[in-house]
Amino acid sequence: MLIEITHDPIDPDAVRRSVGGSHDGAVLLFLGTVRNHNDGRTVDGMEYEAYEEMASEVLRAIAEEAATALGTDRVAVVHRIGSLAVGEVSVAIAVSSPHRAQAYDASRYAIEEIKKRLPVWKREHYTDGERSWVRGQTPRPVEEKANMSEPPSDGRPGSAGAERGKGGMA
Amino acid sequence: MLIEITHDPIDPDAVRRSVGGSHDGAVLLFLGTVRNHNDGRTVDGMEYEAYEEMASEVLRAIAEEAATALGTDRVAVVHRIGSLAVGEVSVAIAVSSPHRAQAYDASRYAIEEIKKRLPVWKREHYTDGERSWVRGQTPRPVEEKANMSEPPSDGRPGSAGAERGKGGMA
Amino acid sequence: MRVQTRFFAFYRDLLGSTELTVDLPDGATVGDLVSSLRGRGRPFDGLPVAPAVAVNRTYRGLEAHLTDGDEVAFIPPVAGG
Amino acid sequence: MRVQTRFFAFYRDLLGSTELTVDLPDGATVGDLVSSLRGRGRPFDGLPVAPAVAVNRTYRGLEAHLTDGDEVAFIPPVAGG
Repeated sequence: MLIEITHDPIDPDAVRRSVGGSHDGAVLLFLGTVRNHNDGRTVDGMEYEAYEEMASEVLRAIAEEAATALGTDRVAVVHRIGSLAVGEVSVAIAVSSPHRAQAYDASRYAIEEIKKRLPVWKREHYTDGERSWVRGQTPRPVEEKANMSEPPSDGRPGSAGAERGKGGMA
Repeated sequence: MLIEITHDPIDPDAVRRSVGGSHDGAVLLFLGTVRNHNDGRTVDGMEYEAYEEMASEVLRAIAEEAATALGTDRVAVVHRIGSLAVGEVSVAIAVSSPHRAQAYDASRYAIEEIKKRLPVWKREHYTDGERSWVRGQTPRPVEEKANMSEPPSDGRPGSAGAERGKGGMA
Repeated sequence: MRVQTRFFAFYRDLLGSTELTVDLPDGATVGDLVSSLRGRGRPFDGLPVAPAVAVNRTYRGLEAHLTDGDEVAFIPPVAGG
Repeated sequence: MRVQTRFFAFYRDLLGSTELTVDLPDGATVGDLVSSLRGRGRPFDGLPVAPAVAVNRTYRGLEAHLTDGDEVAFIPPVAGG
């Protein structure tokens, strides 16, 4: 599994090509990209920061949970940090599986968990020179370890009392 | 919108790059690929056939309905016909939108409708030399034209009395 | 009137042909066309009683009326993707 | 005992520092650490009463007990993706 927190630009095609294979009938690639607008303001860039040592571990845990939902080990999750321009890719998630339903579920699971749990923050740069931290979700400790074996169910870390993000990426 | 029934190999990266842009925070690429197995039999290729004149029109209708669900015109749908080897891409669907929920919904909508309505058939080639048509779904006429304006709702063509496909692509 | 029928995939294999011109009484429906074909006996009686049909590239029910020159395609269960 | 705290993003901006070594009585919890920091007054009282915290890179609640040498990270609401 390709799992990475990187300072370098993401190559979406390479991430996609890291999954797939002759057993699989469905490949799904999700890209999160920096938008030029948020909450009615014009954005000209985004600065991503991570608690890197922890983010690597959390990203691996998310990928492994997604693989369980997927039923295959064909999962790739790469998150970029640093300064990104509008249009650049901040996160790429690729999965493949024999059937498409599992691919859609696992892909969606991975991006939702990233937004709930990954210790990453981002600051928008507006065209007027101002900057502000994008409001996010408050991660919560896993209440019961038993939940770990049921990725797609409720009760995930961060699912209780999560704040709605005001915006940022899609 | 890139909408195509093609006899040539599909370039997934080109399909993906045909969507996206600075307004969008989410890009989703779905690929259907030929699996090496189905119902316990080993498959070494797939032969796709279309009612081409009609398939082009239906594919355009599906793309336009997906665009309505998506809220943007960044939709690409390409379906290949002819003889495909295991691992080759039979269908590519790319969408992009400001927010990810719409991208996942529109992508899924497009592939489900393709499987319900697109006049395309496929014949599996097994390693023992046998061939057989993959069982599919029986498309139905649109009962009420009013349904056309509500792509993600029920009552879509083919949703009533559809036969479960026994296999084939994911 | 005269309509042009087309057969794909499994139906083409069944009938051994891709197209057939069929004469029908004025006012005939898709259902009448299906009955007329099935009435020819083998191999046409291998067509379903209620197949999916597209008239001029739009899916239509058995009750749809046909017009001279229509293209009527017999659509086996589809399996794209 | 002594723990190493780390502050990210908005919390780092608030405190003007990324790390701080804090001495605590044995048996102290995450909650005790938060109270101790907030008790220092400005700017520390700008930290939430119940912030998200990771101990040695795992999210833990305020009731979790700390051990000498622990790395305790204060995690503002996350916004990856």
